[in-house]
Amino acid sequence: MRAAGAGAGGAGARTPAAGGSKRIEVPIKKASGGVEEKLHTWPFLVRSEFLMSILVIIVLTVWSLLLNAPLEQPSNPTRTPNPSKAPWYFLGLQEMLVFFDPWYAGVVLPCFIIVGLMLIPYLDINPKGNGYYTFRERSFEILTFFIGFHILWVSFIIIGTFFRGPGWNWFWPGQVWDPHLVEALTNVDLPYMFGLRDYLASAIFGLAVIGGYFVVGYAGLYYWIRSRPAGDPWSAFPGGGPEILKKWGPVRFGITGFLVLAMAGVFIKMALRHALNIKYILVTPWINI
Amino acid sequence: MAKFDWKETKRQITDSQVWQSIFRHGYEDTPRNRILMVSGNVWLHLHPSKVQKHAVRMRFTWCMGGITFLLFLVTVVTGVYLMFYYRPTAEYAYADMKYLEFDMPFGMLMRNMHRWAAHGMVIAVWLHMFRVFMTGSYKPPREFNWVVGVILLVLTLLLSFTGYLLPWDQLSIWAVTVGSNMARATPLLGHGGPFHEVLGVNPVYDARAFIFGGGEIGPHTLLRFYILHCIFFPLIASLFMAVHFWRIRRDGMSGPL
Amino acid sequence: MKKFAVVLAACACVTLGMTAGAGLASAAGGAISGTVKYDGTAPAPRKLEVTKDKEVCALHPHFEEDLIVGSGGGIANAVVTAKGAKGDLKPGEVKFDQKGCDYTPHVLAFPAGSTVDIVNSDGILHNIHSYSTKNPAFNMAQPKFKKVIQRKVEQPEVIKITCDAHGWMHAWWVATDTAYFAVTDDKGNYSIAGVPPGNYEVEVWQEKLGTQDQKVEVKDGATATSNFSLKPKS
Amino acid sequence: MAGRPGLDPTEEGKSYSALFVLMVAVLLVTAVWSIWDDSISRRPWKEYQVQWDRLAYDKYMKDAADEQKRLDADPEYQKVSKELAQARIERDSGAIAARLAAMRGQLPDLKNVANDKDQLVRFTKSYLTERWYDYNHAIQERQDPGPYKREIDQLNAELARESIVSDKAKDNLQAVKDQIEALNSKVASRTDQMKKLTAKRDDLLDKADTWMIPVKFRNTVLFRYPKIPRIEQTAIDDFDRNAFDEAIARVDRCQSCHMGADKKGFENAPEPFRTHSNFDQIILKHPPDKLGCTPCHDGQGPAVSSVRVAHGDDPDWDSPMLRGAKMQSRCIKCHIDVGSLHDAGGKPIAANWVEGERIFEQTGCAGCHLVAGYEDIAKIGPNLKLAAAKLDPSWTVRWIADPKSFRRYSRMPDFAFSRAQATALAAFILDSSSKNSKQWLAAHPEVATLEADVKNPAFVEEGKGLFESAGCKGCHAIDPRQHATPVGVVAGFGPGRAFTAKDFAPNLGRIAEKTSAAWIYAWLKNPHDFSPHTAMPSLRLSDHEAEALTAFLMTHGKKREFAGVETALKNPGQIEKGEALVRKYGCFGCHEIEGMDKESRTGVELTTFGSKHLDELSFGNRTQIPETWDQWTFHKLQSPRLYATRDVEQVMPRSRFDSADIRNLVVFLAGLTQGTVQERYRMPGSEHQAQIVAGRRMVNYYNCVGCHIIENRGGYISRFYPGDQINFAPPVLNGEGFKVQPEWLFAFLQGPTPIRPWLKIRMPTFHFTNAEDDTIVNYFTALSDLNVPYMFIDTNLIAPAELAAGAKLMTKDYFNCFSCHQEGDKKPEGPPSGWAPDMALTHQRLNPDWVLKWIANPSALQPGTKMPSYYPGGPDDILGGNQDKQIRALMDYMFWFGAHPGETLPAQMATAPVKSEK
Repeated sequence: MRAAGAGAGGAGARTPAAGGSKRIEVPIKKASGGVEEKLHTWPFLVRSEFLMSILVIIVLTVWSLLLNAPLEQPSNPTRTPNPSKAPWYFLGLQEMLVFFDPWYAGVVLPCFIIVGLMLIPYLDINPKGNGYYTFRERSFEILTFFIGFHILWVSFIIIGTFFRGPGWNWFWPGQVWDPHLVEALTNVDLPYMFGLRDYLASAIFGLAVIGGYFVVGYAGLYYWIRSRPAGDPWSAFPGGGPEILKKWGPVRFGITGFLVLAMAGVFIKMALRHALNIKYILVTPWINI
Repeated sequence: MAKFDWKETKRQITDSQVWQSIFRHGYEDTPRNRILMVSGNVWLHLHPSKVQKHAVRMRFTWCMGGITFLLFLVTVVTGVYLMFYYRPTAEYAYADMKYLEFDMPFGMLMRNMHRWAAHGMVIAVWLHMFRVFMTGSYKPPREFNWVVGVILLVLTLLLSFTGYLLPWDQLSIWAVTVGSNMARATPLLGHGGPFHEVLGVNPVYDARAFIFGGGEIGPHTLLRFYILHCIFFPLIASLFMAVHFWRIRRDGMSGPL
Repeated sequence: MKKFAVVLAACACVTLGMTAGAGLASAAGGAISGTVKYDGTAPAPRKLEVTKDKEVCALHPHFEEDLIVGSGGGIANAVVTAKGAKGDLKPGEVKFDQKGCDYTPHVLAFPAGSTVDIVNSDGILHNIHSYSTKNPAFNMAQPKFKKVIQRKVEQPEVIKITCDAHGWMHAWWVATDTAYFAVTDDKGNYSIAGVPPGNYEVEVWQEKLGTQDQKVEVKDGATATSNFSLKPKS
Repeated sequence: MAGRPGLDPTEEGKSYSALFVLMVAVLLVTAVWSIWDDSISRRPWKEYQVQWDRLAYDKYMKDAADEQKRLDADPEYQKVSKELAQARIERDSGAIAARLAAMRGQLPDLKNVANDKDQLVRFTKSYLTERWYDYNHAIQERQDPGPYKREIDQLNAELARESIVSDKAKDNLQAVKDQIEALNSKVASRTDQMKKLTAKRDDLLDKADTWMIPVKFRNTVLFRYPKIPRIEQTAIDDFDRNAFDEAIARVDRCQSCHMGADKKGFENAPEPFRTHSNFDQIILKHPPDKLGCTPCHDGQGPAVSSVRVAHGDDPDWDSPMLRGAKMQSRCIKCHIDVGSLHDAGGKPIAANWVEGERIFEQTGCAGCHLVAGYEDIAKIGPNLKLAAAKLDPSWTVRWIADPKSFRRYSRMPDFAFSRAQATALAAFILDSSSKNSKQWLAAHPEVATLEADVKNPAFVEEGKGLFESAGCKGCHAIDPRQHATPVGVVAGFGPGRAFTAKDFAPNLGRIAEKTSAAWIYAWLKNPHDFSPHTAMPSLRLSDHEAEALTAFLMTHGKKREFAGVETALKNPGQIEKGEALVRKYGCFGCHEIEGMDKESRTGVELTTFGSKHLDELSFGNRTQIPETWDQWTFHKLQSPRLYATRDVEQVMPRSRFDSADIRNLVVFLAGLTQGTVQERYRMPGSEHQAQIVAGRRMVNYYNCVGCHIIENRGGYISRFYPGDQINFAPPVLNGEGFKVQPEWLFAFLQGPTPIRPWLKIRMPTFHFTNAEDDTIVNYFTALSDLNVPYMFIDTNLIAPAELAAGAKLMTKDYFNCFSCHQEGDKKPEGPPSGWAPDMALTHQRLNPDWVLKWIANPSALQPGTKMPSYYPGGPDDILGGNQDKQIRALMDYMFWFGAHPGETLPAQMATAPVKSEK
């Protein structure tokens, strides 16, 4: 139990290797006496697994003895409870409904999430950090994942479970869930804010804003990566920004950029809603964003 | 009276034909036997016979993949138990839940374990994914196993979601209604989504109706979800799990090489 | 052990007490006597009009009998009972007559369980209408051909009796829950004999003036006196 | 191990044994805990059943001991037990015992021989069957059956031989058995007798054994153990329908703990073991093994995990157990006629519900709130289509602004209108009715002498007499502090209780302030002419009487005008405003208003109000009110606009109900729930029940109970007839359906004819339609549960001897009937307080069956009546002293002389057979 994890910690022990070798050699403390690094699965792995299984079963049983699974009134499609909540693991998506229309929050965004998750191994060409814990060598990936997973997914589930009451209104813990709570509705659309009143102009304006966001975003990402200096100790690529971009290629860059910008868009939309009461940016007769 | 000889008695027992027919040979702790133990056992051979040292460390693996699988097995076992007493029709479903709770031996415990294990499985999958990301274990050559893992994540959520409806109480149908209402807004395919006119979908013939098995949530949905929950998704998930485990066995635990 | 002794002692006491009680009951006992007087000026008796069957009923004048005050101020037809006096009720048969369209006696007292022989001496149709609540109420025709009706009164109660055929006729039956009672005579005197010694509440009941209580102690062989003075109800 | 090649010494050295042992120990504890949890914590009913077993055992054992005591004192038991003992001694001693022993010794051998012989016979028969099969088979297979036939013959011969032997063996055995039985017969017969005597005790002991099961060894009980607990449940198939309109079963397990509910004899046991109250009415008629418990009690039927959950006091269960009077709200689910449900003591079972329903109907709730089943209730307020012809304009404004200050007990609720709103409303009402009013006034020219007569004190005095005696006081009070017929509970005066029950009909204490003499006169003469749907009947007043009554009424109240009212009421703006207010507040719910006949109700539909969820009930800003359905409803009825907020306006008026009224209303409203009970679980709704419900509603609407006692309710006017005067009060109508002939009742209601002409009070004419009249007649016959209410006696078929006997019985020497009863026009002697109706009316008015019962025992039909019962046995010298025949003769004679007025008894009538037909 005590032996230091092979990859964990020990930042000083690790230096970026020179050259473009595919696998990065990390010095591992070898046991003396030429003993093999591998252990027999039986009994070493199996016994931990077995102990863990017992522990999990105990915890689960005790938990089940103490807390009953909920069973409410018989189903009645004519009597809508307030609030009606999706299963807790989908509450992040339900929270998105505050900021986006259902087609985006409930369909497009989940698709982005699933596809984006699947694409991670193909977009992440950083050769370092395979098989050990490191933040330094993968700061960008980890930060992105952190924002996406912890903030957008987990914290929104917590919000949806504990802070959202009747009418999907915000309630602090301890506050009574009053089904009659009224909140002032003062949201406006972005084009309207800029004085645009007819549909076509609004649509063009909205498209322009969104298009502009992507253009600026891509450009910013591009120049930010490019500006990475050569020999940056945080980067696995000694050539710096230009090398990263070259290895990455335009397709990976394009997809990554889109996904990152889409994720950032969620934050921007939330900020706009909370700070400026903006409802939609793009307003068309068919879709609103 | 002869003195009782414990060792002699033990020998007599282990030498008896009955004992030998069951255990065949004694266990001798040799490296060969250790490997045989793993490769010769239908359950254990999911593991490689030897693993890297760090793969045994809880601090590295968090044990989350194993816990997910364990919880899956728990839901399977308790789920089968519940299936004995549960009838997926609107007339009986809710009443059967009540009987399960109040009447069946260990019914309430089994239901609780099933439900909490299901919730725990969702959390365990997420933590597993988080751990895998943090150790960069999706990197080559394990890219595809990550993709399989994402599919398993989606299947886990679907398993849980379809099971959510089965108690047939207010919580069930409204959670499922809210969850499925998203499908109504699917562009092109949902009758509430953008451009639905293009394909001419309507409330009884669109993406949500496909999920519900009809225009509204109702008894038909219950049966549909029951079959998805008990047969379809577990089968699919098992297939992907097999692939997932097999890849781990072949590729080994990730780790610095 | 100590506890057991206490219980034993208690039992012994109870047993002794019971024997003592039985002894008292079997003695000859004392008597209660006295007078019931009217406190106020006696009203003149109201004459009743005979509207029916005059050939029988109007043979003598009828007066209201709800308050008859004798010369000395004594009230007739008041019932005095020694409440709570234990002893055999000795129910028997009592006679209650309808004669000349009057009830005799006007107040009939008897121990509960007695049988009343209702006699029709008039030879015309009367009906006996009882306004009882504890005993079954009855309203029976008593035609000429039936001279006697028997009616058992099981429960102690004060019962009003009327004749619906002759509206002026009314009387009272007092079924007592004790064997020790008396009805005052014309002068308001009464006497109850053979009362077991002890402390009693003596109650007087009069149909118009209500009830009054007095405490009295009865000693073996002696006569206790209990005089009442009833005021008109305001 | 450390030295082994290829093994990691650090890893090899670690041992997880301690951890492993610990884990396994915890797992074991958890497993034991699970079992404990499942079999004990979650199944508290087991403990209750064990308690019950002891309780029931003790009770039955005690009962058995009591029974044994009774038996010990029973001389017959003593006799039989003595004889039994004697018989046993005789049997078990001397020569008889020796003989018995000898014969019993023979028995085994005889049995064996008989069995052996019998076995031979059976085997042979079996072979025979086989051979017969072979024989048939051979024929069917077209082979030669000959050999089989031969074998069959052979076997038959064998069988005959063996049968003789076997029968003989059996006979031998039976002979010995018979002898034993004969010797034993005395004991056996006494034992049988004994069993009959001790049947009750043995039954009690058996019952005791079912709860505490004895473990016996040679007839001695070693110990007893409680019956193994088991869930006692009733599944009621297809009782409910779920939200998808599918029939679902209901499962009740209440009796798993309430073990004694369906067993008599546990009336004093502690809960949950007590016998159900009202056992005969409720448990015997609603067997819990068929209907369960929750159909009446609510609660969570299938739950047995804890008392709280089983009683449904669980946020996740919608129907918590009903407590107290609210339980009455479930009767209506299966019974049409809840009002007639009584317990064994004659006490109404659902009194609160019934009263709540009546308040709901009679205070006009249904005018604004739609409730299925109560849609057709007539509007309770006066017709305002002719308002201008009746009302004083100033009064109208004052009235609308504050009805209660004019009439303390008015049924008109308080809308809290401002003076300005009241003016606008009055303007609209007077304006909308002005056209009709002009027409009506033109058709009713004022009586010329009226004005002068009204001021005539003699007329006033006469009117007063009429008002007192004609029956006005059955419905109307004139003392402003009195009720005539109350609607709701009369709570009396006191702080905060000033306005409680409502008057059914307006208090007339200030009538002259409201309207004119001309209108009163026209109204008294013919109320229906002014308002076709009014409940006010016509008293058939002569012009003179009507004038006198008008004069009397005009002394009550004084006109009070205030300036400018006329112009304000003519203002078109006001009229328009008034119309809007009428629509908003739904005045047309109770009043007929010109041009508003088709408006729909303004209130919320209440058909399923009882199943409303808390989240459907807004408490507004009332945080101090506990959040329950009961509390919300109670306070809503007490102060209807309590929950209004800035955004939620509430228009419901305040009726100032007494809290007792509100509680009754709450019980009624609680019964308005979703979902109906399947037909097969409902009390079959007979025609009678529907007739009773319809009739009762009509009787309430026309306030028949103001004067008459019907179904033991009403007769409010009788308090004006104290003591001896009670004979002058209107008759009690309990049992009227059995008493009178329906044709007579029908005709009487159409046009009443006097039965007791000496009474001053008169039965008014209600102008019933034939249908309404039928409803009432059917109501009375249904209440008396008569199926064929038509009856007829052919008086020509009565035997003369019988008539003569009847006539004789009526004479002075016997029952002297005419001492009280009117005989044609001849009045009886004495004052009218002792008079009784004319017997000549009997033949067309009364039911002969009723007359028979009435003569025999009048008090049974009408407690407190002055009519004496027939003298038991009757006179010996008439009709052989047979009471039934005498009563029949009295009845027949009564019918005869009614049908043959003025005839004397024919001296020589042909001796016809006694025959009377119904």
